Amino acid sequence: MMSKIVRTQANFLYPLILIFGFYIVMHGHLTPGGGFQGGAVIATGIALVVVAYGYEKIKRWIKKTHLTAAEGIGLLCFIITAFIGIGTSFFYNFLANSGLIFGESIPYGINPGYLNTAGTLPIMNLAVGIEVLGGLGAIILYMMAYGREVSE
Amino acid sequence: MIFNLPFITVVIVIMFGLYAMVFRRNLIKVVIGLDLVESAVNLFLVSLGYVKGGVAPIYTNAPSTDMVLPTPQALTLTSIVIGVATTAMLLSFCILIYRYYGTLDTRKARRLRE
Amino acid sequence: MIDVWLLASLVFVILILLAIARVVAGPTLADRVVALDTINTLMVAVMIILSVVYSEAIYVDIAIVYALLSFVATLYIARYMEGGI
Amino acid sequence: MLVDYVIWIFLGIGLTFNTLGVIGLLRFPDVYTRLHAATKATTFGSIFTSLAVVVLSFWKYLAVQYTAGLSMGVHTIIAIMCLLLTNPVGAHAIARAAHRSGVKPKVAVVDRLEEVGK
Amino acid sequence: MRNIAMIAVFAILLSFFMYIALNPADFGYSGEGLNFGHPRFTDMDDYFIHNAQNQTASNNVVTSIVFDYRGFDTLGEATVLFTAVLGVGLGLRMLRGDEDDE
Amino acid sequence: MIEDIIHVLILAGLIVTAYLAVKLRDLLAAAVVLGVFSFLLSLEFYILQAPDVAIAEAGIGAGLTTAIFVIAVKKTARWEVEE
Repeated sequence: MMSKIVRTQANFLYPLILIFGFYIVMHGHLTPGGGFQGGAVIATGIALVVVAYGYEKIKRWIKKTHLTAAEGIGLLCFIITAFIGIGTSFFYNFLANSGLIFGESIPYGINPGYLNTAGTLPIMNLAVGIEVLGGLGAIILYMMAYGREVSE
Repeated sequence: MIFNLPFITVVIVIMFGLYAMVFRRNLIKVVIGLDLVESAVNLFLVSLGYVKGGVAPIYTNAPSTDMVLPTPQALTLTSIVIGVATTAMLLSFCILIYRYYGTLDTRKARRLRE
Repeated sequence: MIDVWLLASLVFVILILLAIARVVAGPTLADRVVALDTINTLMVAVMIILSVVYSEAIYVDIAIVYALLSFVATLYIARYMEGGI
Repeated sequence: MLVDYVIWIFLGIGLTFNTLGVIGLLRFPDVYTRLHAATKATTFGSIFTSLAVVVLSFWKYLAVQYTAGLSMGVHTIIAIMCLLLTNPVGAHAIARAAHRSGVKPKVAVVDRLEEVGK
Repeated sequence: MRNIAMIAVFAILLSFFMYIALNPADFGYSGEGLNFGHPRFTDMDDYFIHNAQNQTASNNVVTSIVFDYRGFDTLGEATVLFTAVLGVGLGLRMLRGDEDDE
Repeated sequence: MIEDIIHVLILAGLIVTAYLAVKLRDLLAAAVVLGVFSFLLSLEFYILQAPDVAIAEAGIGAGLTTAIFVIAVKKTARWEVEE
């Protein structure tokens, strides 16, 4: 556990990192970013909380099984979203320009960008974001948990 | 003007990484060398797709439509995440070896087993 | 007008190289970490300035990611130096 | 034009303070004085260079109708806020860890933190 | 003896890499070459840049390549990440730590 | 012109930090130098107009890789002993 200043600042900064990571994930088709980057940002937030509070307190709030479950769920969602378009081909973007959710079309050329476009890409971004968040956070927690100094 | 300097940098960094992987006997140093080689390959891929005067391949508020090549960037993106996963796995193996043998030196660890 | 920003970014890159000189020479670990923290701050500034040079508004996101995340490494090393993780 | 002068003044202040901070990082004798110079001066200077970017982007949005200027200015303000939040805490953590790991101040006469710690 | 052999291997590798980096125009291609700033193969990238906005309605071309055109790469990457996390967990669980994981 | 000078300076910094990461005996200092290498690499990606890769390198290389290295050094030995 680090000093009180660091803990207070971690309390304040962790929601900010969460919100910014979600922004990066959901705007992956408009601005630089996407599933990998947003997931890595949120996993670094988990690493911040772990180092500020110490593993002994953190293991009641963030469990490793939840993170690995999030990883599996993200991978499963990704594969299912890829399988829905199997009528044409694997990874077919069936929602683009269809008018449904995320289905608006955009003009050709330079434009300011709209959130409600790009078909299945935001859904896949979300799935991959959940997967990378779970994976990297689980790596940090596993490496903090095991291999401690055991009293022989 | 700037000729081939990024490629030369890639070559030098790869040679440093190979030196660390071959001649150093500490296992964490070997992992550091592997990380250096992987970063150099990423730099090689991205600098291969650079076009002089191009902008990033994103149409949102772009200043022009003369863009750099997007495919190497996409491949590099997957390569980075794979790199951090393999680095974590190798470091966890380092922890295991240290716990079983009491050392990170490759020769000593190999000699202790026999 | 553009030349002013490019010159400013050149000065920043030279300052980053000077901070790397402290990383090379630093006798203890704490000196190297101080130089790392300085390089973080300078990197955020030079990224914001280069977004004006390339006239791309979306590049500022990278600077925000740097400002939010790069001090986590500093915290880890400080925690190591306090003794215990 | 007035905006150009404002931007030049901001850039000049920022570059001056950043240069002073890095010179202090190179020239000072021990960890704590280096930390003092580097963190305070470079944070101040980086805030001023970023303020120059904010002024330029808002001026472009208002005068030239450059539509991306608004988002650029707002994001730059967010970056400044993040810098203000994270930088002092990192400096505090480094100083505390250095003191606990046994790095002594070089020319200090009195060390209050060690007296309290005893 | 072993060191000398290693140094020879390093010298050969370094000269080979440097030959590729310094004199790229002759490397397996007779044309404009592999010069920095003048890439060679641009047909696929031109197709992506010009058609990505119509076909996937996405402004970011890199995202449309990662998740749509070359989705199999991303699938393999996700599998590698999953396997790596599995390896870290299983490997470190072999240590008898003082772990009370319910 | 000035862009090329910036380019050359960043590449020189990359070479220096890579050499230092291989040379240093203190593994924790090597991890710090590897973090600086990652920062410079991200700036290089930025200048080569690849913002997606720059964000990924910033998030992963700057934060997570250094953290993992520090944890691994803590669980093992800090100094690289010769012989």
